[in-house]
Amino acid sequence: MAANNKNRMSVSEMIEQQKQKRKFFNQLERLVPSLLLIIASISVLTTVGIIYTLFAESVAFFRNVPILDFFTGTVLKPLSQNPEFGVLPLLNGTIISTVIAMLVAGPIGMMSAIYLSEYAPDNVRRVLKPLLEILAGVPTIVYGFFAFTFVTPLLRMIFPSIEATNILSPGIIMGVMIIPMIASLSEDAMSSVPNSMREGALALGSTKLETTFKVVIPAALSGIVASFVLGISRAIGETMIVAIASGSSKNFSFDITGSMQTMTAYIVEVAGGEAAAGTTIYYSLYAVALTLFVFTLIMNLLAKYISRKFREEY
Amino acid sequence: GSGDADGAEDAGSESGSSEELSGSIAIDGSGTVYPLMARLAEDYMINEQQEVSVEVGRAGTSAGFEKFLVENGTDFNDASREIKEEEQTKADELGFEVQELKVALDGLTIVTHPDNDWATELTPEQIQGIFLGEYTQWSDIDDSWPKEDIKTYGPNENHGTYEFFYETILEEQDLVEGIDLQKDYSTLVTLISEDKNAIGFFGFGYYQSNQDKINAVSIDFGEGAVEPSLDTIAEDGPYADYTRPVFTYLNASRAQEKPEVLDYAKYVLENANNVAGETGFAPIPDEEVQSQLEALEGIE
Amino acid sequence: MTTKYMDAELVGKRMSSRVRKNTGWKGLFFASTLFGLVVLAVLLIRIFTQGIEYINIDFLMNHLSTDASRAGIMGAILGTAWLMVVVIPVTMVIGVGTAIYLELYAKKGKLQSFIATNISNLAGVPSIVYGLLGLTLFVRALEFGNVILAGGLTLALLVLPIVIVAAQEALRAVPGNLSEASYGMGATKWQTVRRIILPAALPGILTGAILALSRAIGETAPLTVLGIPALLIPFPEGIFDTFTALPMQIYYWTIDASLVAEYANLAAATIIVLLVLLFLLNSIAILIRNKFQQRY
Amino acid sequence: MSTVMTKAINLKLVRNENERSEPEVQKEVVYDTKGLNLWYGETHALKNINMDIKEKEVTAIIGPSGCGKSTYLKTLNRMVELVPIVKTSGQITYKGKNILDKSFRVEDLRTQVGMVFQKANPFPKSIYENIAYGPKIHGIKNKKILDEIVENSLRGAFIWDELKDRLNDNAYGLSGGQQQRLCIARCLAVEPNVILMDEPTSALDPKSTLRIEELVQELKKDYAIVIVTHNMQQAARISDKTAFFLNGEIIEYDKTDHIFNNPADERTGDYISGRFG
Amino acid sequence: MSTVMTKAINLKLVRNENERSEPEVQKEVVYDTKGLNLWYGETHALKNINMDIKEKEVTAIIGPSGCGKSTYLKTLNRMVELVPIVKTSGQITYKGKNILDKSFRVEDLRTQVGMVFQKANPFPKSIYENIAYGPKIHGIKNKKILDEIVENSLRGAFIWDELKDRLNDNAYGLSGGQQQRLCIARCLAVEPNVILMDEPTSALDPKSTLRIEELVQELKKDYAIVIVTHNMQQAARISDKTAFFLNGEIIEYDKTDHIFNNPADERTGDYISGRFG
Ligand SMILES: Nc1ncnc2c1ncn2[C@@H]1O[C@H](COP(=O)(O)OP(=O)(O)OP(=O)(O)O)[C@@H](O)[C@H]1O
Ligand SMILES: Nc1ncnc2c1ncn2[C@@H]1O[C@H](COP(=O)(O)OP(=O)(O)OP(=O)(O)O)[C@@H](O)[C@H]1O
Ligand SMILES: [Mg+2]
Ligand SMILES: [Mg+2]
Repeated sequence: MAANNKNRMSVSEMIEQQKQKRKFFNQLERLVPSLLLIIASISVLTTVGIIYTLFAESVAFFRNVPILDFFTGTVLKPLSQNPEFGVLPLLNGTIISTVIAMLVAGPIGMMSAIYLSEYAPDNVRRVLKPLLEILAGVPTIVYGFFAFTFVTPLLRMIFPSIEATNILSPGIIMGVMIIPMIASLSEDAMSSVPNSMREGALALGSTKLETTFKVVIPAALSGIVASFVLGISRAIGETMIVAIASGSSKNFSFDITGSMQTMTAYIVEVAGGEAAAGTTIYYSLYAVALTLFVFTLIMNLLAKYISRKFREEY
Repeated sequence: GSGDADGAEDAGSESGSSEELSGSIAIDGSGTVYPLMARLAEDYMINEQQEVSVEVGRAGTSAGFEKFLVENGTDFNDASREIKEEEQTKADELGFEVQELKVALDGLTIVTHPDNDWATELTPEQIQGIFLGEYTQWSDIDDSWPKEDIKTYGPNENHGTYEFFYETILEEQDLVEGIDLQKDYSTLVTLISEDKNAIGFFGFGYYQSNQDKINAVSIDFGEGAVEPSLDTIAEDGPYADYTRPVFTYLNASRAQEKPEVLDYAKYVLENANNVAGETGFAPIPDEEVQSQLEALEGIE
Repeated sequence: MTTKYMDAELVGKRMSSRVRKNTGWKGLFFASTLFGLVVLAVLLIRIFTQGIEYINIDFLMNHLSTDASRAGIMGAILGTAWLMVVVIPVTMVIGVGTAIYLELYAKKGKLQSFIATNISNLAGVPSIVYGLLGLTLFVRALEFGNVILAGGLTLALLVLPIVIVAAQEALRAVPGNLSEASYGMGATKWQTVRRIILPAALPGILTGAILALSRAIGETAPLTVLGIPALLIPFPEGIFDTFTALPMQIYYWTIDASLVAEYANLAAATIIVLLVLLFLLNSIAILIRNKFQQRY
Repeated sequence: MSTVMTKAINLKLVRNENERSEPEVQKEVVYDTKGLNLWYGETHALKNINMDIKEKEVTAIIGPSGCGKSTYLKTLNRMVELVPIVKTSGQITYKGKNILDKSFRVEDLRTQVGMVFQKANPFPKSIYENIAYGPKIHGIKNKKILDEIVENSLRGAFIWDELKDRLNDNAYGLSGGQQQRLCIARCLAVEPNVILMDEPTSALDPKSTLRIEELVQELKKDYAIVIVTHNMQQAARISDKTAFFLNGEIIEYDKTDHIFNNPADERTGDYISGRFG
Repeated sequence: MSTVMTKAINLKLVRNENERSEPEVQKEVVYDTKGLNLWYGETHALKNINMDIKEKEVTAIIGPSGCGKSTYLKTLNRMVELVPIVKTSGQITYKGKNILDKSFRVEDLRTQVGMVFQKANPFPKSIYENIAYGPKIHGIKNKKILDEIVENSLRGAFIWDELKDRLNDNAYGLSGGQQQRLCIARCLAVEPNVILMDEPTSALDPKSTLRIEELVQELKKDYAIVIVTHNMQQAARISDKTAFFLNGEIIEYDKTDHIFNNPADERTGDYISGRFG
């Protein structure tokens, strides 16, 4: 084919010629991996930054407040004349709100995932899934506003004794916020179960329900559990909803109709409040943040561990 | 017209509005003072100096001082208390001359649920009794009052209001266990407006904005019950015992360099009394305004 | 296989109840899916009925004010826009760069899995913690103050994991046979990455970037700790100006509703603006996903 | 020249002819397809298919890729409905009832018609649970009966001896050929009448292929078997009848030796001789 | 009986033999593989491969799935290195240089050795850009020269007439056969010396297959061609030499007619006659 342009140099000759010029670029290219590595290490630096910040200031805190008191204290009165820095009220608030959120998001998210992955016709899924994902995209401040101005009054109609700020309403709304996360991740896990597996079960005369519960869910279990753990981690870290709708009482109680403060809400309160840098209360912010960070870190590692360890091989 | 800025400097300023100034002014500090300061800042920018930008934050009195007492810090710090010794020391170290400006008076208001038709008048002793936990039921105060548990509310320790309540009204005795202390006033107002046995306290401004939802308790300081109002919470008024001044602190060293800062300081003093009422504060006496203005003249 | 264990009649009888059970559960599953949507609908209706009448040209264009009848949110809109001016380039460069490194350059080994684990953990760090990082690092240590640059960098770090993960997935989705073809032509690695893999992954990367952006736009918690002024009347004009942003304005108005009741309505109106903005962004993302995504 | 290949095929056909010459008993028609058309959206994938399938016979379906073999097979147990855009017309009667009728319960049909897929698809469970799955969902709970079923099914699939000591191992640990026989065993466990096989050996090595082919010969004594294969030699070796599909049509359907030796249609011959496909 | 198939193969072989009988010119060896071993981690995928490949010849590689055909092909342009766990020993000289040597720049090798894959893999770009890609990355920027290259390459792949009016269309809009020829054209654009083809027709319909086969016959005049195929008839039809791989070893490598008519090894015969695989 090169025969019909005798008057021109052949392409391979041209390429050979260009090769000399490209030597320079080849040199440059060697730098690419290092350059990219530098960029990639920014995320590591971020982690280092977070850990350093939290640790450095927490150390100052624990110089004033014994670690044991912090982790076993049931009274949190940071600004009082005789300040007490027990983190348990905050942990309690965080755990209770998370449990409420997961009681809402777990079953509903899971069942939505089943519907979307196993039952919904394609066109329905294409509409419903993005719609559901809008829920995850609603800014949490909006949820906070909604929980405070709408859900709480609504709950009051059912439980008249409920307080204007309570942990129940933000808990429920946090659950709503997490539904799409669980639905979406579980749906992904279930959708990635190969169809051949479903076909195998259906071909034996299983109903869809049986196929789902006996074959698909067991096969997708690791992904589903991981989605739950991530949901929990999200609930633990959620800030604005509880900051607005759950008030700031630092009660150590289990009354979900009452006001409680979570770790995140405490951080917002103290950071936006009167605490002056250098005071114990200011440092307490970082001690709480460190606790929060460790909590979510454990959750995330757990999620990762679960999805790796229990991944079904198929 | 930023080109006029140079001219403004040597012209000095007798009445702040005559010269066109530019630049920016940063204010932070107390959330209690914030409504007043925000209002003043806004009026200043609209009516006096369009080219000057004023930003008002409300990090809180102490956090505000943190931002105030650093190189390139804020120009003003609002405070619902006086500057503390260590803060003053820090200012000295930095070489800042700090000028205290008293801008208004805030009356601490005791509030109840609108349906509460019994506890409309209380004495300071009874209030202490309630908030120290000596009375647990209304009937402990007066036999004719309902035999129901009193529920106490207030802003939490974050607020200067709490500090004042604790230091002045409770004379540094510990508050009753189980009092519901909230961070946000909106929460507090809602809580009290929905609890028939509620009694709480906060600044007069928050009562004024929510008169339809809550009642104010009249206080009997020994000469008959006094209802808190803009008139009664004046410096020598009958409600004075429950009244405290609020301040803004000026970095006077900065004001020497930035004419707009000085100009704004004057504006605040001259106009605070005009808008105080709308934002829930009582004015301070004119003489005091004048003497503070004179002190400012010294800065130049 | 001579023994008959399966009693056809019995199986048939049980089948009816099994099929019915299937139908019943299906209804439940469907109802669950609708639950979230119903809440969403209620939320939207609630906010729209409260806020829609406050939305007009003045509200959108005016400066902020303590006077509810004059207050406008242009400053907050511009603040949010300026934040994006910082967030977009920072996240795109770092996010895509990191993803390229991890997917295409890094040797599968300790370093690579360390960085990957690190990123997935970062994705789970609560946003408020990023706020503390931003406060300590950008506002205080680097002395930026509470300016757009500090806020933007904080948000950029916050959404970085989202962009990285999305970009990684997009890069991974580019079929290996495309790069094989490119290598087969004698292309170098970088040429293959730049001319074949990146263009093919671009729709996926953009989708992820837009989703990350909308996350950044709606984030409030990290900003609450940065010390954003509650009243800021002038419009921000550059990344070294102080600022307010839409979610912060919503937050301040919500908690100040006890001062001026109308603030609650302004908050609702601002929420509508924010939601419309997010809706537009997400529509663009979906459009990109549906229209430009190459089917291999 | 070309001796090897010719010999190989001869061998098979001889054997097939031997079988044909057995006294032919009248076999019952299990499936009767009449005027079946099927569309995937706009794609007309099956065109006017007419075909009957008899018990105790192996029916092979051959044809080039994309001609509709799998589609037809999946229509026989209505698995094709899992693709939402599918439309059908015509009828398929299974034991006298039209299964394409919407009122016909697919679960019943699939209980009676087993299917084995191209790629073995065991469940990610133990070997035991794989086999017991079918009986369990159909209501058999008795552990002893289940044990028996598992054993019998594995025996039926010629794999009992290999697996009897590792019944609790995960099925994914098995080799491809073992997995495929496991899937056949799983299918036997619910005692179907018909077994549909879609290229069951195409992913397997020669040895495993041989075992499956032997198994098919064995199973044919009890079941009607329909097998899709791309391997002509395999069709020739194991089937009684062969249908040749092309572009969604049946070009020819006849006894296997006819198809391989005297194809009525030129295209059948071309395909078998490897001239295309 | 079995006449159709026998005839078909004979036909091909006759043609092949005719070609062989042309006066044989001494052809240059392009690739010389000596004692090549390759491991994927622990898997020993190629075992002591010795094979030379000559210019202006078509060399076919056949063998059952997993025997190492693709692996060997990818070793010839070192594409196999994209799998990180690969280890090699032995040597492959290309035009006298050992390409397995780490100092040998793979980009140069791959520029001179084109590759066509089983599944057509055009870039998601316009037809023009697909062809121009190779020349461009090698530094040719001149629009006029590129235009010429595009035309010549498409002509070379017998597809210019079909595509000349839609050069700016996305390549994904082409049919499978067109895509495959486009990929061949793309490979011609950098004027390689050798073209490696890995089952280039296995995803194609008979007609497209035929066109590609004709094209291979045409290209062979200028290039050395190595083609992996699972289709014995195809190997017989188009190749000059055939290598039979089994489990990573070369069982037999010889002239194609030898392999098909007089295989030296029994397994070769078995494989060709379809007894396994
Ligand atoms: N899910 C589907 N959606 C749309 N078209 C499909 C679908 N499945 C198959 N087809 C089309 O239907 C036709 C028949 O496909 P089928 O899978 O039955 O072929 P086949 O004969 O089994 O081929 P192979 O030998 O490759 O398995 C093909 O043209 C195919 O493209
Ligand atoms: N990326 C890889 N990693 C590990 N093992 C591999 C990899 N690719 C191939 N192998 C193994 O190497 C052996 C040879 O594979 P190769 O792909 O070369 O076979 P092939 O002859 O081309 O088969 P086919 O006809 O199926 O394409 C197989 O055992 C295969 O499992
Ligand atoms: Mg098929
Ligand atoms: Mg291969």
